Amino acid sequence: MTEMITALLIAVGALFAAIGGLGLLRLPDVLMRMHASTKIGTLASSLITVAAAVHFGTAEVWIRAVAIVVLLLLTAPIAAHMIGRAAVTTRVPLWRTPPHDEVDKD
Amino acid sequence: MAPVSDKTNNGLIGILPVLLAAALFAFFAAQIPAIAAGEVLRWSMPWFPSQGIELAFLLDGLSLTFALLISGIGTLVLLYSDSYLAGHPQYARFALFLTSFLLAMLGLVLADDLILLFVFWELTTLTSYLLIGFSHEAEKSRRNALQALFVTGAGGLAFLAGLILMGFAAGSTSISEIIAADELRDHAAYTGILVLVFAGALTKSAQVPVHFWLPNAMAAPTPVSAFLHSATMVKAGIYLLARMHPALSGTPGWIWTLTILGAATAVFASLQSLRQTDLKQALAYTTLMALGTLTLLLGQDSGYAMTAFATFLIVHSLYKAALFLVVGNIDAATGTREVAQLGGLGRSMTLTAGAAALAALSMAGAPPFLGFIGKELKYAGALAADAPVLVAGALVLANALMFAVAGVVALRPFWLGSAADLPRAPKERSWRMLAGPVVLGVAGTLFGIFPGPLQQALVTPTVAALTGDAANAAELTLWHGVNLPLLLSLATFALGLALYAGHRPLRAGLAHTLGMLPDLDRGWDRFLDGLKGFAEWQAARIQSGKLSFYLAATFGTVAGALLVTMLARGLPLPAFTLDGFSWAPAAVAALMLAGGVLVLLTRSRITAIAGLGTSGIAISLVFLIYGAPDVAITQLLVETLVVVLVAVALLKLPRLPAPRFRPGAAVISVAVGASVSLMLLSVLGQPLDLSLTSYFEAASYPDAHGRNIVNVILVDFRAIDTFGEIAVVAIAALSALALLRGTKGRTR
Amino acid sequence: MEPFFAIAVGGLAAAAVYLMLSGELLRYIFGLVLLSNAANLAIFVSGRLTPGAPPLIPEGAYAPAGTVANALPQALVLTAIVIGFGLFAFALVLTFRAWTTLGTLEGDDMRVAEPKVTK
Amino acid sequence: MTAFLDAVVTGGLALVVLALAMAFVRLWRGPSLPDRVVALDMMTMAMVAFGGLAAIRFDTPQVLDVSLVLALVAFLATVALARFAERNVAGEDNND
Amino acid sequence: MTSFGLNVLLAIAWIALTGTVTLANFVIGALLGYVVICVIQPMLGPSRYPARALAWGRLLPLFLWELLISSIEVARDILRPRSHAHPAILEMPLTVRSDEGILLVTNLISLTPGTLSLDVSEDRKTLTIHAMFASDPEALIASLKSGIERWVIDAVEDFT
Amino acid sequence: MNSLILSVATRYLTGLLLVFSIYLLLRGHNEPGGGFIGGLTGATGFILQAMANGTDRAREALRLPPEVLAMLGLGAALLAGLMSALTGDAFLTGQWLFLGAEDGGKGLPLSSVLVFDIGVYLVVFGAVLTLVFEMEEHI
Amino acid sequence: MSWLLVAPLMLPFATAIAAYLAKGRAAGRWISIAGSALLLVAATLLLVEVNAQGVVAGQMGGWGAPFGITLVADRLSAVMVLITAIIALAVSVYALADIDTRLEQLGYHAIFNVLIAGVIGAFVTGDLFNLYVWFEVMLIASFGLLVLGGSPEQIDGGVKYVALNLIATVLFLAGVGLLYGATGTLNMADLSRAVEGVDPGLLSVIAMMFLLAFGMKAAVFPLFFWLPAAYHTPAFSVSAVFAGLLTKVGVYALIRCFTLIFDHDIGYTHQILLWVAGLTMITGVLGAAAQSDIRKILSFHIVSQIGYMVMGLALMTPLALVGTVFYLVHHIVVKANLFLIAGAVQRLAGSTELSRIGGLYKSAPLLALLFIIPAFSLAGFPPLSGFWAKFLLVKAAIGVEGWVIAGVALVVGLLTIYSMTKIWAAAFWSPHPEGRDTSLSQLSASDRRGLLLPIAGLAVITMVIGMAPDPFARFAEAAAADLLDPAAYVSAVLGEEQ
Ligand code: NA
Ligand code: NA
Repeated sequence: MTEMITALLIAVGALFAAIGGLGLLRLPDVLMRMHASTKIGTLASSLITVAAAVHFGTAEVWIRAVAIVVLLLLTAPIAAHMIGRAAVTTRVPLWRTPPHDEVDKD
Repeated sequence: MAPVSDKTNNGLIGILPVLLAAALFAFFAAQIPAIAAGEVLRWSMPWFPSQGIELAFLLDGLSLTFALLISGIGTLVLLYSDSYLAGHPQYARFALFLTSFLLAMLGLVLADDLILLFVFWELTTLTSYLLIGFSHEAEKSRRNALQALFVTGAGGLAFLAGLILMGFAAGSTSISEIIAADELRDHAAYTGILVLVFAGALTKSAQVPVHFWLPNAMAAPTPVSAFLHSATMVKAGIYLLARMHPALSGTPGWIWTLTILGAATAVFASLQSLRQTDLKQALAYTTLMALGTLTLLLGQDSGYAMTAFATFLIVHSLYKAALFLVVGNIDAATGTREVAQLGGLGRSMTLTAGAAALAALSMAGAPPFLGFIGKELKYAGALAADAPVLVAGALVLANALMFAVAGVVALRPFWLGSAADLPRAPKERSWRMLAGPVVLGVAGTLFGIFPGPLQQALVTPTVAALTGDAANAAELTLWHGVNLPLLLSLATFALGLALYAGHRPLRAGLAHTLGMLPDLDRGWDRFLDGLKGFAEWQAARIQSGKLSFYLAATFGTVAGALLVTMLARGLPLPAFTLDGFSWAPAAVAALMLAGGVLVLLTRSRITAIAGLGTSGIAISLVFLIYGAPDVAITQLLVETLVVVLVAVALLKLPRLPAPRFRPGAAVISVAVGASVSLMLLSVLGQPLDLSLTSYFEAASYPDAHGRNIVNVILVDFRAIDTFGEIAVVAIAALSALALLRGTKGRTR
Repeated sequence: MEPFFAIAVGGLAAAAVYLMLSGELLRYIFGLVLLSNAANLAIFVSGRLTPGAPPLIPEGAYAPAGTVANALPQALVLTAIVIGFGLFAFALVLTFRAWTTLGTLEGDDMRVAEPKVTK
Repeated sequence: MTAFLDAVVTGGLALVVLALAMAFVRLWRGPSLPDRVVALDMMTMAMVAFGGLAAIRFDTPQVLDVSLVLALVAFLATVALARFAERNVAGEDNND
Repeated sequence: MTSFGLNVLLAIAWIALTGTVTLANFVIGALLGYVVICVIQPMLGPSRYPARALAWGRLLPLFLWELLISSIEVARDILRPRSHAHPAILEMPLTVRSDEGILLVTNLISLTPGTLSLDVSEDRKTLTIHAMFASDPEALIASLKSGIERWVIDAVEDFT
Repeated sequence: MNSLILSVATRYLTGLLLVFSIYLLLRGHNEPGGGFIGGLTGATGFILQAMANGTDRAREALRLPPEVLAMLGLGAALLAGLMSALTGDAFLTGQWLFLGAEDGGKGLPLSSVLVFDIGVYLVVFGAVLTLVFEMEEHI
Repeated sequence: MSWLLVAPLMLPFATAIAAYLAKGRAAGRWISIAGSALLLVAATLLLVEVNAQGVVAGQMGGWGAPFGITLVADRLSAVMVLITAIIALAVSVYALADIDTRLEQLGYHAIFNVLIAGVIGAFVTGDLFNLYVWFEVMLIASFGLLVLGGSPEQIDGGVKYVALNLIATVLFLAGVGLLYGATGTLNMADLSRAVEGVDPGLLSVIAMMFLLAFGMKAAVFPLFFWLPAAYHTPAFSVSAVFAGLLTKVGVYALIRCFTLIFDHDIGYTHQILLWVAGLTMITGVLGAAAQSDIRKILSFHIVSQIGYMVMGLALMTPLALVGTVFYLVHHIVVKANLFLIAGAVQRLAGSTELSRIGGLYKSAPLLALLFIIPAFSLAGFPPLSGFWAKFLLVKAAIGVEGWVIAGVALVVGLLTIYSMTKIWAAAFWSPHPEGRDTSLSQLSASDRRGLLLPIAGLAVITMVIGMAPDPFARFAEAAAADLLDPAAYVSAVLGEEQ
């Protein structure tokens, strides 16, 4: 049972990781790529970390795993905010000019 | 040089050195009876026993003669200087240098150890450097001082090599032991020793072609010249040849080298001397002539030649010192040393004139002066030589020229012409400046008339030291019947008179002829320029100031040295197999390389940082895969910090220049990379002794109470490494702080 | 796997040296980071590679269970990384200062201490 | 560890490495500065995942510590780089 | 951070006392410290620390769930041969006022399907958002306000 | 930089990182971690502070200048090494005190080795912060 | 016993920490002087002990060799430590007059003392990796001191110094790694036995790696660029201590490794060393001849003199090693002193550029005397220390019929005279071009003391060694014997009976 859950978590996580990587390649502009890395990347690594916790099952590993996940959840959006803001302020060309782009006026 | 102030002496500083020198003279004089009786006094104490070097001193006829000349003339010169340089602000140094010079010279002639001798030898070089450059604010003084130092220093170094070689050959550096053993002539290193010792002696004694520094040494104040030229410095080389005579002489190499060089120097110098119009320069060349003669005599072996050597050594010292001091008096009294301007000084400077006359006649070799005896002996020695015609011919010509020069330099200014055109009205000098010329002139006369005591006290013991037997000494006498030497003497006077009569036209001719010879003095300047030019050329090539060159040369050397060593010494390489190959680490390694290559190819700084980061992450994955979590974490933290710091710094730094392909750099870097790989492969082919690691694994928990073996190594087994490491980190921070706070920096 | 890493280390070193040879300080510094990494990896690989198995002693045991990775090179590499970081940090600050003081990052244009000889 | 889990882990590692590689391609290609920061961010995420898988593979939970530290410091690097990207208004690196 | 720092100190003291340096032990120490701080709260003066910590605990599952959903949505778009995205940069007025609240809102929005917080205006009244699927911007903003922002106000600001 | 989001997040992260770093330091003798890793992690928190709120705020929080902290750390490591002089052991010999040691456990370990590692922590922490703060302030 | 080894190493650290924490007040400089004085005491005690006992070894942390790190001093190490302490004290005193408050507040005393600690660490460690660590301590401190003050010259010189020295660092590190990979040990005594099991070809290549790394630190041809590029730029105290000590650590490391560990292929490695020695002497001395700034001249002469020391190692005979040891000691004292004098010249005459100075012979005869002693000692004039140093080496070369290298050594000595007299003529004999007052009386009494006391002290040492060379040479003989027969060293470190 533990092994099945571990395997499932790994499979989903690794798949998401690969998709995230692909998204980084495929998506047309930097902000859209960030959707891939921020969300999918965070999820993938969180899932695999939890898989490890399930696999070992000890309290110590669980606490470590939770710490990792919490940290990722806390920092990933902030990182995304920083990068996104930089992209906008430096006027990185965006795919399909957004209709309500109001940041650009300053 | 004119007196500097109206003081007439320098008080205690002036008189103390004189007393010291006089005391030394008295001391040595007191040794005469013992030495005359055939004793040899030796005193020694260990100095550098582990190298077999002793503070050993030897007093025999040869060294006593020199010691008396040095201390005696030294006394008179110091006394003279006290007045000559009265009130000079640097007189204390002058006296110090001159006294040191005197002591060094004494040490040189008394030393009974080759290395000790060399020590004093170099000390005379050094002190004479300071004396020649005494008028240090004049460019010419500085140049000439350097010239003397450099030329004699060069000879000195060759000499040192010769001494060391001699020490090896003889198994000792004790001079008396070497002479007693008398094995050098048969030693394989004999020729080498001879060449090197000659190089030292002949440069110091200013033999042609390394004579040019000596006339330039005239830049020194006149009393220094008197001392340097009469009894000291230049005689050091002569002394050395004489000292080594028993051990080295008699071979064709010795005989012909000294004979030819001595003859050439004597003739060349006397011709040059006649050509000079400056009294001091003229005298300087007569010194060369004397040195040539002495060298020539030392080339021979006969008792006559040795007696002639011993006698002429004394003769020359007496008259040369006297004449230099006379010239000093003339200069001080009239303000000029130009022959053409001088005349009729005899009336106002009677004592000087008298002393000059005595010295000049001795120099001219006229009877009844000691010079005459010396000359007769020279001819006798010449006739006993291996090449009598050459030796005698050279001597006759040289002596005749001396005769003429004596007339021009020492007689004419006093007794002919008038004092009309002089810059100052001549006036007799103080007693201090008269004592020297008078005492020396009179000594030359008295020893000529009564040569017996001199013979007994100094000449015979010197010949004994040179040949090992006092019986070899010839008799010193004014009249020894009509013989060939006497005839040669008469011929010398005749030729001399003719030369004197025609010295003006001769001068012009000489100037023309000698002018066609290569000017070695100017050659010296060219040598220095050349040296400097070559040095600059070389420095500009090597120390080019270009960082890219430095880097390329450094890495090039690294790659070259490693690859050449691999080829030359053979590097064992294991067969390359893919056993245990695993794709994950391979992929990670590829990522590591890809990161590196990205940095290489980009001109975007952020890409470069990202490439670095990638490479770092990949390496930390390698650490992770191979069981090194601590290292992996550290690598990650450091890599991150690198990225952070660079990102901060980049805010103000300029963009990267576009990368361009640099073939040279590519070759070097590939070579470095290849050598690293090869070495590592080779190392990995060797078995690894894991006993240290096993010990750490076993001791970590039981003895060091830690379960993380890496950490236990860091803070316990090898804690001192870690201590140094944190010192590096702390000082890096302090240094960076100082660099950032301590510099304002140009605002850009 | 070690021979493979031997070659990778050489490759990394080559890239690093090429960068350092540019004479431009930023590239030099980047090369320096890579070269330090290569040296660290060389030490690590020299101590032979053992997959997994960090040199830790499990609770209750007195020695590692079974074969673990060679701990000594790890400690050396750790020390070397830290030292390398210290040196790097200083070099970076110096680079920054070179720019603000000398106005260039091209090593060949820095001719204050060793001025061009003009004749 | 069973062969099944081992296979899953191996597959997972392959996918994570693939993600790393794709992120690296984005890093190489850019084109904008934030693009590269995003790519680097993604790489660190992938590495956290790699750490989790390695922990299972080698049966050493301590490897998770690497992931933990990575999660921490990656954020710092991203912040620093984003800040650089933002201040670098001149638009360097947008089109090399 | 006074209470927080105290809590940490207490946790460390616990570790030192027990002599077992493990994460579990640290957590025990921290929890103990938390209890202690709650007890001594009156002595420390007013603090929102106990309440805030509780709120964090409630929000965690929410974060995870939102993350999963948003990832699937983006993943779908990545895997589609042609993108269906309608990217746009939008401005959302903020009701939430506290620092912590704003932080939570922005983070949650970033982890929600197709939206990414870019910046908060200086007057803290507007949040700039990048949306991947913004064919109807007004509806999107309305749903964010009623969803995430409401939750955050409930979970965090009610305690302030 | 003035990002409100970062600034607020940093408030929590700094404390978190500091605790975590001390944890890493203390357990380093038995698990991955130790003075260097701990010190760097702790510094990370203050670097974030400096980036989010400026170095003034970060310095204020530190109270002592970081370079002084680094030198104090060096001093602590030196003292740890010298402790063995009291027992006549060689320099840097670990001095251990196990409080309440009993069967199966070594009790609470207090050691000069830990002091040494704390010195390492302080040096790394102080030095890294010195570097970052100074660079921030002079650029 | 082991505390005798620890004290000289840790005292400078303690001094550094105390001086740094006291910065901003005058206390720093006095702490530094007091620390250096204590260091001198400690170093003397160590030397006395080593001289009585042969080799002193101590296992740090109580972990026996080869597992822990051994500190060990044989005669060479002990004398190097002592000479380091002497230079440290001299420079600390000199700093009173040379280092201004601004530099003190930037941490001069702390960095300086850590530099000294690094140097001493390199001399007393018996572990190769630990040697690397001390090299780095020394290096980073030298970086800091070199650019302290931050003038454009310093930054420029610093860039080249740093850029090139870091290469040596990485080489050294990689070399240690490779040697460990081949032998499994790091303890140098243990290595001397362990290398017997290594393939000689591989060992020669690794030896070459160390030759390159140490050669660069020692500034031999063609790896010396960093030295003349930088040594003329920092404060005079700093260039004096650099000139005296830093390259000598490289030489020391070469001597240690190439007598203890890499003596398996002398026909190859030491032949290379001999070539390196000759070329180093020549290029260095010619470089000096091309310069017109006192410190640049002196810097190139460091290079040239390093050649002599390497020459002794390359010849590898007992006498040659005696010469090398003697030369090391002599050179450190003399070269540091010349840089100190350059500082005094700068203070009095306003520059170190020869064309812009002069008049010192007339106005500052004491300084002139103090210059001429080390200058002529450097040139190898008797009866000063440099004469014996050169004498021993030339004698050693002639003893093995190394005519060419002996000739090179002598000719380079002559060219050294040329450079020294160039300085003498320009700075002392010739009048000052601007007629500036260059007398010592323009300095405050305390500055005069600060500048001249160390200079005079070091000059006295040169003279004492020159006048009474025997005890020094005997010591050097014993040191050389230790080096050529490392059995005592090995057994002292590994704690076995011979
Ligand atoms: Na360490
Ligand atoms: Na040096």
